Amino acid sequence: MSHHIIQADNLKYTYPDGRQALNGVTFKILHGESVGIVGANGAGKSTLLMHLVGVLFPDEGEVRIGEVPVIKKTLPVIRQSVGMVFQDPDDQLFMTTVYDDVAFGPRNYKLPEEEVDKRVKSSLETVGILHLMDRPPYKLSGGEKRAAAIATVLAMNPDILVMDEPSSALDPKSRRRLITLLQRFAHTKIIATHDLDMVLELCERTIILKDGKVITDGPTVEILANEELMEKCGLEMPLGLQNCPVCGAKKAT
Amino acid sequence: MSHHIIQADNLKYTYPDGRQALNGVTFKILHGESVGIVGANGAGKSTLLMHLVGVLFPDEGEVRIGEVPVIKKTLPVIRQSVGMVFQDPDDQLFMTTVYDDVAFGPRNYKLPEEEVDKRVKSSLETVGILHLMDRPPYKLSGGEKRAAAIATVLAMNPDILVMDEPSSALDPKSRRRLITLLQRFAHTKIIATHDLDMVLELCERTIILKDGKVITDGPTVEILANEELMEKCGLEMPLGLQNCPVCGAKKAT
Amino acid sequence: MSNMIASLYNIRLLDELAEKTTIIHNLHPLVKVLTTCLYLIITVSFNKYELSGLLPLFFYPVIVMALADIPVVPLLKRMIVVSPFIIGIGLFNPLFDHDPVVILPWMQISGGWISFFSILTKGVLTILAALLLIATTGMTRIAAALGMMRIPKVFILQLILTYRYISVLIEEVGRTVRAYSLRSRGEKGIRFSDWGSLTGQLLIRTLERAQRVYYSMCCRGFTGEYNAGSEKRIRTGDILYFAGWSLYFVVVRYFNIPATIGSLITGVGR
Amino acid sequence: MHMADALISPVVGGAMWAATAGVAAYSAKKVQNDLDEQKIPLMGVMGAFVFAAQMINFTIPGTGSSGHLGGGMLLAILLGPYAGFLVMASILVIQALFFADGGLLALGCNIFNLGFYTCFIAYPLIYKWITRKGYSTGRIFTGAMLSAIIGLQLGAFSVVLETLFSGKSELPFGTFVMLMQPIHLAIGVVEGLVTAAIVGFVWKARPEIIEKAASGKALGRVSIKKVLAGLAVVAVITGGILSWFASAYPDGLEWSMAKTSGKEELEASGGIHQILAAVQEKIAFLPDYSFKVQEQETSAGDAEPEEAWPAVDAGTSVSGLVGGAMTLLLAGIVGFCINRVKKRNKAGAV
Ligand SMILES: Nc1ncnc2c1ncn2[C@@H]1O[C@H](COP(=O)(O)OP(=O)(O)OP(=O)(O)O)[C@@H](O)[C@H]1O
Ligand SMILES: Nc1ncnc2c1ncn2[C@@H]1O[C@H](COP(=O)(O)OP(=O)(O)OP(=O)(O)O)[C@@H](O)[C@H]1O
Ligand SMILES: [Mg+2]
Ligand SMILES: [Mg+2]
Repeated sequence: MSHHIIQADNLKYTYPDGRQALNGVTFKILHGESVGIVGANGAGKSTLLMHLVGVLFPDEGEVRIGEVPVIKKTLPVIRQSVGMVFQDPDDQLFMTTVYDDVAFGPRNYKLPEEEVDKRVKSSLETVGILHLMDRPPYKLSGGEKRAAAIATVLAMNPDILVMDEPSSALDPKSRRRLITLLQRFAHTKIIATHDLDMVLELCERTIILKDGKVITDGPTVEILANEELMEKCGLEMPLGLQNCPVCGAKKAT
Repeated sequence: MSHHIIQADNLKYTYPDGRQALNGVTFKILHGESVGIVGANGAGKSTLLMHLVGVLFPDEGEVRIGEVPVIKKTLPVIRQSVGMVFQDPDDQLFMTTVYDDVAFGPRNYKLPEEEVDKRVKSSLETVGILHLMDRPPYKLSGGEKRAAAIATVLAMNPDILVMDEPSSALDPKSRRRLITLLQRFAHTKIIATHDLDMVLELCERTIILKDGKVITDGPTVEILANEELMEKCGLEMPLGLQNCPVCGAKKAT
Repeated sequence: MSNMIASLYNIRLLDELAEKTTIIHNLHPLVKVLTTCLYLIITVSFNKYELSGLLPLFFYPVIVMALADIPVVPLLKRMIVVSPFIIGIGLFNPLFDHDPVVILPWMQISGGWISFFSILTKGVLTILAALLLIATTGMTRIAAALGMMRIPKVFILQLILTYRYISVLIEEVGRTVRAYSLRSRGEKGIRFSDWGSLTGQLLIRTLERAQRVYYSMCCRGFTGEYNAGSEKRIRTGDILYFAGWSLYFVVVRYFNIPATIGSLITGVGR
Repeated sequence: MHMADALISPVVGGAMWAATAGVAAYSAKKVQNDLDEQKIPLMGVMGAFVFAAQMINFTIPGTGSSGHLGGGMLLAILLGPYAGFLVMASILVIQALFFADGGLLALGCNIFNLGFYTCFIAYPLIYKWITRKGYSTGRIFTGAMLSAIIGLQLGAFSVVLETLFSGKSELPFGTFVMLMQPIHLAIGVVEGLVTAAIVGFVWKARPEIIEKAASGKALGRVSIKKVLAGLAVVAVITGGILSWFASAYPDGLEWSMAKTSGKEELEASGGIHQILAAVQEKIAFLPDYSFKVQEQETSAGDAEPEEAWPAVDAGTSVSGLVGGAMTLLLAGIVGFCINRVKKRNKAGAV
């Protein structure tokens, strides 16, 4: 596993209908970092993530994973080292059993079947749903589907995990389980979400997007506690940081 | 407007595939109350709400709105006094413009077109999106869609507002706007959600469901602060109530 | 994948154009539908060897497009996508029809070429007319016009729903195909062995969505009948618009204007 | 295989519109009477699904090309013939409006070609018959396959006939058939495969969906008698309108008559023309109708457009060429001027 650094360099992207979704995004994420990407609806978070996995390509600028630029030709390599978990796990589970779904990626890379089996089982174990192996995905609960979706990505042995709103529609306990799960991974993690409290727990670093631009990029606690900044970006301080009604103390300092 | 009391009496419901989703639910909600319904994924929240508006009918037990039992024959009356906002606004905005969508309900009751127009405009004004009247729903942002969905229900002049996860997929600011909006309504409100912090702000009373049964029913602050109970029901204390890391004080007492 | 996105943008583009408020947009939808129909009938009623007589029909799309502020390029693009079938079939005409036709005293071409160009011209005219109708009217008002034409309401409601959910479902399909392509190795489509389960699961989700839509309709008093709002009145201007074009179309149909002009000119020239 | 406006004559377009409207009105009535209201949103959303699913291409192994769903058969299987036909119709309406696929005049043809044969012939007579003793993967496969192929063959043949009767294309009947049927055999096989794949999957995952759709009371059952009666009605209507139009307005048949009398090179289609010509002689409408004269009318400069129009535009060709160019130029100028005036007005307003 090489030391993957993700670099986005002045990314600009306009949707074919003329909507400019990214307007010069630049950042650099080091190996093993865990970064939260936040911003109001339509800020460009999902668009940005799709550039990292080479689903969309920038009109201007460039994304590099390690030394490899993300372009059409390098996609097979890129997609083995960057795994993306979508917002709606239903979009991601399309085979008839959880096992087949998780095996889908490794099989595409023509791994021998024993290796596939090993990978599938270890990914399912990591997310804690090995027992659901033979179930069809459409019969799982919301939280279970999410875990399965993450397993499908883990089975590709990615070095970087990119997630779009992973905690939406989960009940508080499933959300907690997800957070614990993600905390255990040593992967580089990039998480776009509205769940600022999850960012607070999971990510040491936060990037705020607004209208397709990076507004701030820095330590999570500092950024999320900056009430004025949050307000400006159409956000709100996470509840875990809002003033304590009992002692009145600002929790973040 | 009569004083609507909602009574559920030992509701039991089994889905056609044999899954028992409600297993004896009983409660009584008074006029003007604001009640949060919480519980883990699959606890039966959505199923319960659908019984209140007569989309599903119980196998056993009965729902009464005021003095009227919810049965096939009383549906026209019931649906005029109970309005339901669904989880995914895309399921609720099925016409080609916001105006037509909001007008759909009143037109079904054969109101004269001027009355329809008046109702549509006043509902849109209440939720603050009158200017979006002629837009097709796919052009709205998440928060706007939610507001439009609420307007479709308000146009029916309901006395009771039933909502299924109204805050999901909203960014923090849109969520805040929604909460403010709902706080202004004098309607009886019943809200099923995973967003316990919203329950804490909006509802004085909370009902916890688990496996199709009512586990507790009482004042929100007491229930949501009961860590052991919450844990047992697959939930988690809302962040707004979790211990303050600075003063260590339990916020709720 | 890209054609998916493209078709979605195409729908949205036409939708956006339909939101303008020019004179043409403000006309009564029924009038526009009827004018378009008449135009189409007149256009295709021309004999297959007729070419010059068709040309005055170009005035209709040109004037509507100009008055309604409709950009030409997207419509032309669409035309290029659609025309292969027309060209494909039409090209057989010069192949099979060799009857010589005198164009100029010193020049002859086969009748097949004339009929080919006639088909092509008709193709351009009819495609433009259909696209202009939707671009100046929009689906909602087309549906209202259909209602006035006594089309069954079940059909209209279902048409509206189909139209509405196209965007939702295309986006859903787009996300699924995208997720698929992320874990497969850059093939173009979906492998057939996976196609059934992928599409099947989409179908199941669609059916579930249909159920939720039904529920939310029920909650708003739906009892199987669709009530459209009261329709706009037809005004004098609408009638004049229709009458004016009708008259023009009929004149064009029965008098070959270009030929008349041409003979005048050539006559003068001689 | 969408028919295009440019390739049909008003007679054929009108007749097919009438036939389609008849079937659609009948279906709408059936749907309204027989179905629970729940079916209406289902129909709408299913229409959107087919639209979206048509864009999921799959790779056809070994060929490098790709295929996709058409949807007619799937709709019939899931919704029954009446609702299926209406949904197909609304899909085609949207395609005609937003994508100019086919066009509005040809819409009747297209709905009929793609909806009628699948929903009212292939579905009840083949699919239902094969699955009459219950479902199994094998029966679903055979049923979907055969009915998709046959539905498309009929539809393709219908396209040939419509083109032939419209008389815009010179393609001889035989050649056209030889072109269309094999292509649509391939398309039908693909359609059958994908329909079977989806239905098979749904049947395994949620058998009740498939079984409910099929067992629905008035939903799935189309009696053969009714189908035949319906076909007879359609034939009568079509024939009636066709002959009414033809008598009032001979354009529709003129092509075939011109051929029979004019040249012999298109032997494949000669039979039909002769029959038509014979029929025409019997009915003897427009006895003064004389194609020969018109075909030979070549005296240049002698512009009598009203009389010359059914014939080759040759008599007026020089003037036609000049006048045509003038017309187009004028149209361009008018459009340009309107734009200029509007821009100036806008600028003035600001
Ligand atoms: N397929 C598309 N075509 C055109 N415009 C799009 C498309 N997808 C997104 N956009 C637009 O691009 C902008 C950025 O969208 P994006 O989905 O990246 O936002 P986001 O930050 O992920 O929002 P959310 O929090 O709602 O998920 C928005 O204004 C959106 O309307
Ligand atoms: N249409 C259905 N057919 C069969 N079972 C169903 C159906 N809808 C829900 N169920 C089952 O009924 C139970 C209750 O579901 P319900 O949707 O009411 O839960 P919920 O509390 O709303 O969950 P969530 O928080 O995920 O929305 C679940 O076990 C679910 O799997
Ligand atoms: Mg997003
Ligand atoms: Mg629910």
